Amino acid sequence: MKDQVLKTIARIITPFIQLYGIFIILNGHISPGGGFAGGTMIGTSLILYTLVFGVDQAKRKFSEKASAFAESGGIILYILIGVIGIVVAGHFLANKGAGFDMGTPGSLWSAGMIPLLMIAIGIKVASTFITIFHTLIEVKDA
Amino acid sequence: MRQVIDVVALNVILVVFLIVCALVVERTKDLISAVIIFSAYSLMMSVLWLVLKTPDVALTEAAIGAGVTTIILIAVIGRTKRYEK
Amino acid sequence: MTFLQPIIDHINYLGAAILFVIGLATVVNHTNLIKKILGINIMGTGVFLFFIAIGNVTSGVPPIIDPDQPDQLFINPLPSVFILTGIVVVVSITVYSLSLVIRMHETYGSIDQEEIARMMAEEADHD
Amino acid sequence: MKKIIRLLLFAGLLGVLVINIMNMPAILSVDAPSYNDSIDHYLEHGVEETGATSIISAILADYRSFDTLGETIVLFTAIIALLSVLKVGDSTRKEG
Repeated sequence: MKDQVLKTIARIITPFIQLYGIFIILNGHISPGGGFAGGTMIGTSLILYTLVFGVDQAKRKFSEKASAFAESGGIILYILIGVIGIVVAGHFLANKGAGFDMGTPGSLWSAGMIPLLMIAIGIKVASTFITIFHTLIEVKDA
Repeated sequence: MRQVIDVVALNVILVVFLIVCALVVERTKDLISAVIIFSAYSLMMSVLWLVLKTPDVALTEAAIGAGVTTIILIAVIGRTKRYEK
Repeated sequence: MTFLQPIIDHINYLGAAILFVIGLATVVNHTNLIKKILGINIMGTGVFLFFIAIGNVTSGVPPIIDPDQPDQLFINPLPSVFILTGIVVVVSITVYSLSLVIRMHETYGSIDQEEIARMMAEEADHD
Repeated sequence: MKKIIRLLLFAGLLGVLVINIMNMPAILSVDAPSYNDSIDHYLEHGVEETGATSIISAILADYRSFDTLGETIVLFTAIIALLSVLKVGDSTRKEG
């Protein structure tokens, strides 16, 4: 696409959408929101980038290899946090018993493993939506 | 008391709007129009969920239902056929 | 106005039932595959509306606990959690069915169920 | 004829649903059956047991985090199925 206005606005607005998504993910345990909503927002900003600048440039920014790494990495991070619970406390996905720092309720650094799990879900969801969009709009030559 | 009545009136208006939107989606032959009306339907659904005091679901629905589902459906309609029959 | 009062009291449940039936009618009556997927989405939102309306409590607040105000009435948090799961499952169903639609359009050149069935019958006759 | 029968079936389904809905409690209070003991436990002990003030996040990522793992796996399965339908067919066509 050659529209200069659209390109400029998209370039300005994309970091703010991503910042808001990260805010939603990190504040998931003290306010409404969480991994799914925030991850979808980050994925939507990448979809906006793809729509404005084209698939090729978007794949240079966020390649298939990176997206495959992020997808598997999200789930593996989630399971690893659960395995810490097995090793320390004796059951899967233990929070308080596994020695995570609980902090003061209501502050950003609190709630033990919940923000970590939210980050894992956010990475997974964002990369999933951008991969789905790239796969669905790819027109084959055959 | 007055505020309670206003919330109930907003709830009824939103539900009627949702039913009208669903019927229009069912009747429309142009698939792009149907998808755009479905996007408005999802947005009204997220407003209804704010009225029902579940802000988490409202955020997720506004991002997924009105954002990603619409874009994906339009991408697929662009690759296939636009008109029904 | 008294006959309207039970309807207004149950408006969310009634809306959920009507949306479910409209979605089911869309899935059954239409032969276009993308219209069927839209119908599945409408059915899903009808079920979600029913669950969330069950969780609502009169004059309750969202379940975010503030230590300064101990005596608050909270809504039921469990349906919200289930619906957060359900939204993602509906998106997964939509994406997978859309990929099947694209594949059918590549193979048969049509996204109409009856045309595809006719072409499949002709292929079976040739074999 | 077929269309009329279909319409009657849908009207019958809607009628059954509406009759059942009209027997449900209209205004939900704390005494409603869906507001049971487990929810009281979540609301009273959620903050001290998990440290999260948002009870929905506490249930989603602590009490029922195994559910959430299953949900992410559903999303993962969806994208594996999508790639296997749209991408794998490509390479076989190029070979054949």
